[in-house]
Amino acid sequence: MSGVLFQLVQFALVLALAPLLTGIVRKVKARLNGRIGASPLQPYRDLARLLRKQPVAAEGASPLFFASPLAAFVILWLAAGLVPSFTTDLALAGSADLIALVALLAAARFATALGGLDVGTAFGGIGASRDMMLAALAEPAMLMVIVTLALVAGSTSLLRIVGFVVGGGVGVEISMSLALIALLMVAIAENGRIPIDNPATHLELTMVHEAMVLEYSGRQLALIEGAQMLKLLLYLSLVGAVFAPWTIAFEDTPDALMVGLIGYAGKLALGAVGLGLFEVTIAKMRVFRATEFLGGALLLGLLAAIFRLIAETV
Amino acid sequence: MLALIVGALGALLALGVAGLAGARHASIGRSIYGVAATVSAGLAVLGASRLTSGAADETLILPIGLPWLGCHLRLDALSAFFLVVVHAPASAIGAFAAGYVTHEPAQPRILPAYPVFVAAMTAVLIADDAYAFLLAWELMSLASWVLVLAHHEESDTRSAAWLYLVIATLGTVCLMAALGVLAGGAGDYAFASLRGARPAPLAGALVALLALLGAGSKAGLMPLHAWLPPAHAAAPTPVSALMSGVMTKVALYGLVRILFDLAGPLPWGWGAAIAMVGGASAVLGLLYALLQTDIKRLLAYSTVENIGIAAIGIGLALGFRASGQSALAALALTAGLLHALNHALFKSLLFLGTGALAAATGTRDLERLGGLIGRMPALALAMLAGAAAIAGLPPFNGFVSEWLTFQAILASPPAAQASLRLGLPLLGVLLALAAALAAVCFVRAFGIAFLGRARSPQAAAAHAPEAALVWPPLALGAACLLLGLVPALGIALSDPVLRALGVPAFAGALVGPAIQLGDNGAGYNAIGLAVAAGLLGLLTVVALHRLSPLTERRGAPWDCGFPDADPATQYTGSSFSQPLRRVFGPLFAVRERVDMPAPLERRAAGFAVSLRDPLWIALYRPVARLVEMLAGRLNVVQFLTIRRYLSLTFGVLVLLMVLVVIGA
Amino acid sequence: MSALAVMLLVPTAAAIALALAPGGVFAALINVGASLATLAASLVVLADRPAPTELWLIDDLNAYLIVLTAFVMTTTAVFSGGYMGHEVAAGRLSAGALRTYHALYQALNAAMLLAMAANNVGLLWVAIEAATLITVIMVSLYRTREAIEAAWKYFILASVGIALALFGTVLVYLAAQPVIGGGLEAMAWTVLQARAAGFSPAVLDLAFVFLLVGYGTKVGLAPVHAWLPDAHAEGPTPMSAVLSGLLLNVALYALLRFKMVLAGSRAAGTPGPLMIGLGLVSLLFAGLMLYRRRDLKRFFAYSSIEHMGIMTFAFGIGGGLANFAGLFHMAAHSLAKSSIFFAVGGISQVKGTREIAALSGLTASHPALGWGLVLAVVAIAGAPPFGLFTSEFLIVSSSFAHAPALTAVFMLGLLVGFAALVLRVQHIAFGAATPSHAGTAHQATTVVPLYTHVGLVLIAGLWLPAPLAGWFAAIARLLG
Amino acid sequence: MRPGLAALDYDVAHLSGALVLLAAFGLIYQRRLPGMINLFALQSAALGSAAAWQAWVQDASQLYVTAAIVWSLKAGAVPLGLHWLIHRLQTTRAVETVIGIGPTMLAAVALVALAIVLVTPIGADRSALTREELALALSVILLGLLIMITRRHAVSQVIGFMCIENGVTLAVVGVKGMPLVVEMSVAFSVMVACILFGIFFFHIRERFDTLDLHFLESFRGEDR
Repeated sequence: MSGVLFQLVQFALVLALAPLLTGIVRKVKARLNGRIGASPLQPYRDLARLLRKQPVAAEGASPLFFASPLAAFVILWLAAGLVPSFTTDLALAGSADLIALVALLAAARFATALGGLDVGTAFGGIGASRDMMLAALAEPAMLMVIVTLALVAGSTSLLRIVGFVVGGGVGVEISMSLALIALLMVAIAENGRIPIDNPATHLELTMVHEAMVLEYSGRQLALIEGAQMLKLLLYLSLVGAVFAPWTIAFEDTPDALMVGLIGYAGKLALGAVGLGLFEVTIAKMRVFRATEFLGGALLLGLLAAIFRLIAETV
Repeated sequence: MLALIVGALGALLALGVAGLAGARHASIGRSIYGVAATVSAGLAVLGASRLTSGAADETLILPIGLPWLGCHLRLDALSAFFLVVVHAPASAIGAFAAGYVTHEPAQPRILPAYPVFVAAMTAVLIADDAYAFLLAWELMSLASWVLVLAHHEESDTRSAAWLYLVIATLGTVCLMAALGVLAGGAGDYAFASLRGARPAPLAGALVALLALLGAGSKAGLMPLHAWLPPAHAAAPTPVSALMSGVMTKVALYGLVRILFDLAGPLPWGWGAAIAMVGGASAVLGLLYALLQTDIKRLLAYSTVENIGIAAIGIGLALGFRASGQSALAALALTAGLLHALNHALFKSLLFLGTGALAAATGTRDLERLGGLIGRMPALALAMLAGAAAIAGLPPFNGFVSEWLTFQAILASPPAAQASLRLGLPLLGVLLALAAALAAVCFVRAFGIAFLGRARSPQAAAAHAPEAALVWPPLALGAACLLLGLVPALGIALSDPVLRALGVPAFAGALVGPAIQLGDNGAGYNAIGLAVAAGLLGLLTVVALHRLSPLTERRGAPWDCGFPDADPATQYTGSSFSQPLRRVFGPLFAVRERVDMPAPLERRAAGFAVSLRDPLWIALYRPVARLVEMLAGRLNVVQFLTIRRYLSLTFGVLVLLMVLVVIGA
Repeated sequence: MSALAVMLLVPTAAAIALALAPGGVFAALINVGASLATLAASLVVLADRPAPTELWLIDDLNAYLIVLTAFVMTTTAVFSGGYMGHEVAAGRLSAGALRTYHALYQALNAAMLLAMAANNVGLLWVAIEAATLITVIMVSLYRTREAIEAAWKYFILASVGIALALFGTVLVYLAAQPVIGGGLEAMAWTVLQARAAGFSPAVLDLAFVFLLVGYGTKVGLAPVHAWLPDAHAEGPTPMSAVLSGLLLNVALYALLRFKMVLAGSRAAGTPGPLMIGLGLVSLLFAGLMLYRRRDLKRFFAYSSIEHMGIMTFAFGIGGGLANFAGLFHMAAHSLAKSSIFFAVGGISQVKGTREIAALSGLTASHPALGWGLVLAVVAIAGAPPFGLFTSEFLIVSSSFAHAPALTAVFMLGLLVGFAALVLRVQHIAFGAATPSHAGTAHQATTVVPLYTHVGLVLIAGLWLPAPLAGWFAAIARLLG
Repeated sequence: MRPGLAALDYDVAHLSGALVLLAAFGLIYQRRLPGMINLFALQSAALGSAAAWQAWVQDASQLYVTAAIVWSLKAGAVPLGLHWLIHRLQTTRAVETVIGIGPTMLAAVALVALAIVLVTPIGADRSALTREELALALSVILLGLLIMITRRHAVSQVIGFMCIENGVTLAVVGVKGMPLVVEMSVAFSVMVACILFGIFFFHIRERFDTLDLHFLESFRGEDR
């Protein structure tokens, strides 16, 4: 029963924290750029504003145009809720493993891309095509990371992996570190951060995700923004859960849960700062360089898996 | 039960004869297809009930075929499973064909062969001796050859049909040899006695190779896939659906039957090899699919991909069984079998949908379609389901089998052979790449065809196809969703097969409708996720209703402030795949030609992309050229003088005498 | 008067009658009638076989071949009735030539039956020689430059072959004479087979070389096949049907008899490899030659060479299954190939040409002929459910077990030929229809025999009468 | 067999057989048609005498028939006919050979050697006579074939062909007690052969005024 309760709490938690996370990243970047920057709470205000505005849709926009943001938002919300954040006692934890998680992300992307194509503008097409291309390269890299983890923990179930890592199953290991780097690269690509894409740009042919959602406004745009924020949160908590799971609560004692919550918040904050730091230090690269970036990620993932196998064989 | 199936075969053949007679009137044609569909539905139900009831194997010997052998028939779990795989889609296809009669002028050439084709595929499944098996197998090729030739006026059709039949016969001959090795030249071709045969290692390897060539050529595994795209594109829609969705599964049946059932234990290496071939087919198939603009060709290449995925499962199962890990073998084989079933469903769906679409718009060319979702929402819904299923997205059935395949790959490192282990990450990459590219491919296919704005007058003027063409795809889509939500259904069908093949039942426990891999806790609970998603969705909708009451306003697309009314400014299919074409360009011989008029030159600039299957250039063209060259060289023998012919006689005589001298 | 005598005398008498009687409408009818009578007699012979005498022998091997010959001769007579009539009507042939044709047709019938019913190597040789000379005249029937040359080529090459075969025959007698002690005894199949064990293997080996080259020329094995394509192409089409369907079989039958004798001797090793070699060469060579052919009849003549290669390979491989398959293939091929020539005859008359390039879309313009051709070619290509699939299945599956390399080559040859056949038949039967020649020929006399043969081959593929299978099996054992 | 004549009959048989072979060599050597025809007549005569001798030795009456046939037809009628033919057709008298006489001779010698090698393993149960005769016959057959493929002139090819048949007949004569069937068939075939040749020469003549085959063969089945 507690599982259901914690599950609901987690759903609420991720939804509540996602905008804040984005806000913090922006704030960090602003400060590093020497600007004051907007308050970390700005994303909440933006979302509220978008919700209040009257949405405008192109003529000839099909029902799918309106359905796809909703679908993407819901799927990402669900996915974000599946990753153990502060406790492992989650009702749905058993019903989705890493592969299912990747599939959920793919489904969300599928929906968004179709939405981008729906109105039939050049920008929508550009965005959809490029986004799918990047995903086509990011997903294998992601799966390679999963392969490595599965080899280490003997399972693709997040709970198992978390338990295994906490149980000290792995020391500092080259394959794990390679996997971490690969996962971070994938996260950057998937979230359309610099150097792959610039979430802040508009009217640049280099933009990918923004081009895809150009036609959206009002509540649909709010859903999309929200989905983006959830995705970022998802990846950060995934990294946290897999590579730094020590704070996660394994039994339902209040203090354990407290530790879990605080640890989770700390991990997210750390991740946000790190991301901001990373983004300001490097420059955006051309779209077709991105394939090399992701190819690198894939290679790292493959190396990680092979190192792992060699470690087992010898 | 077996007698019923034989009766059904008779009925189908009778339908073929009726087709000869009544090809003229649409009504007769409709009823023939209707009956065929009904028979198929019956057979599907029959197979399912056999699997669930767990009845004993039935055998039957008909007094035809080889005089000393008779025609052995047998219905075991494997046959029953593939009976479902074949006839569940076939019934929908038959129903579609009935509605399609008015759109297909070539009925006189299709009607007689169609039921024969279905009958032949069924016969392959229940044949229990090498002769009957191969007779049915080649008859299947022959019937489909006639069907492919339905639109025989186009020369492309003829060359496609020729290539198809030649490759198919190559396969048949290979299977002849493979089964011959097992039968050992003793003349007892009954599968029962083939099972007993334990071929020597070398002979076993030969059997495996020949079986892979024979079944692989029919299934469309690389590099013997060349016939698939042209044949599917040339054939009438119901036929391409049958060939791509169903016949390729019969080929997989042949592979499983020979490698798992008839041939004795094979070294694990063969399993690994098959898996690798499968992985290569999966990725390359999709890369080619991505570049096609003819939807049928696109679907054909994606068939190559899916067969590849199924082959990965089967190959892994073979390897595991060889290295004595029966639990893993069960997992992998389940994955392979389920993927065969799933692909049969959604590939038939997609082909039928394409047929309906083509019937409504008069074209299958992506670049001439667009914006159809508004005009044919029901069809769009079905195709969306099909696209999601084939892209391996939850909650559809495609994901289930791909998930299982992944689990099989990930679970394998306990496998004894180090080399197999080190190959596995590569296999994983291939499968992952295939899954990701599938998403791209079908976002493109669906998005370009159904979304956006109409790219041609036909598409703009298109009206929804009649209901008879829409509900079969919808039904198949429902089936895909059902199997996706309740994987237990599919596994319940495949489990008896495992037991029949001496592999232990599926290792993973089935917690209600969900899969839970017992040993390593990985699990997939589609229902649970669906319910959760539903609740969250409801919550979101309600919240939105509260927070943003305003109804949306319609306006011109913003398009970054420069809206352009011309649909030509949209992304096209080729532009959509351009990035990947850039990335993977070397893998397929792509030639992009930009023809830019000089300044002040008054003509339109041009851009042309041409791509050719590099395997064709590497493999098929040399063979063709060799035959041509030899034929040319030998042709002089037709034009010698009598004296030279006599010299030939003289030469042969002397040669033979010398041979006798040497021999003595 | 025994049925056997009737069977041999009826066609002889008919030949004389047809030679003397003025030609005209009745000639064709007499021709069909005589063939029918012969067929009936042959059936009686089959029903109760006469015991072998010094000169005559009816056993499992030749019984079915005799009936097959009589049957195909009958159906071909029906076909030629319509076909030759049209040729004369079209002015391509004189009435006198037609009379010669009918007389020679029955003479050929008699000669072939004689060759197979004879229990004497010499008599067999004489009969085959006679059949050769008869067909030479038939080939030259049209008196065109091409026909004369084809006949000349046929005559020279065949005569040399025949002479070599005669020497082989003499050698066999030489081998038998010391054991059996001269006289007709030493030339009777029955005796030769029974007592072959004592013959000198060296002489038998040498003899078989000459017999293989000699009769092999008549069988049409490459590279001593040269006469065959032109003779088929230039002769009247019914004659091509008989030539491919029956005469080649007769020569092969002679080879089989001698192989049985060798099988009885100690040194039975020699025939196998030689036959395998020539068989494979013929198969591959003919398969490749198919691609460059322009003339429809010559095209199918090469396909006959290919199939003779298949049979020779099968008999060379030996063993119960392969021999069974070879015997079965003889029957199936003669039915299928003659039906193909019926179709070709009909096509060349309705379209007014035999150029493959000029023929297209037949299933659209003449469905009966077109689909008939498609079926017959599918059958000859060895696709199920026709009889030739059965034999090819048996050959491949049985020989691959112990001779993989050779069988791989064999499979390759099959595929090469198959591809060529399908390529051409698609061109002829499908696509846009070419204009038809004015005045289409008598369809019925073409179509009925055509579909009769195809139907028989189809049945053979699905079900084989038990007694026939029994004979095949028995002979297969004797062939070693 | 007559007593006391073993040595003699061997020599005579051998001699006649050798004569036949010698004539065959002569045919290869000879360049002019009339000469070839005469040599052929000589060869046939030798063959006939061989047959007659064997008939007397084995007192096998049917061999006398053979001898008669050979003498009358091959040594008489056919050569005369051929002479008449080349006279009537006014064809070229010289025979153009494909390869030079010398190499042809060498090939012929090699063939004879091959024939002997082939015949030697034949069991000792047979009298030396048959073995020798067989070797000679085989050689004559091979030489006949050689003539056919090294000569371009139709008549010379006909001669080569009949040389082959002479070889066969020589073999038949050598074998003991061969029934009449074969001789009959030989005679029969030779006769028919000649008739047919005649017919053909007519056709050929009325179409292309010469016998030289390579004019005839300009069409070869299919135009390329």
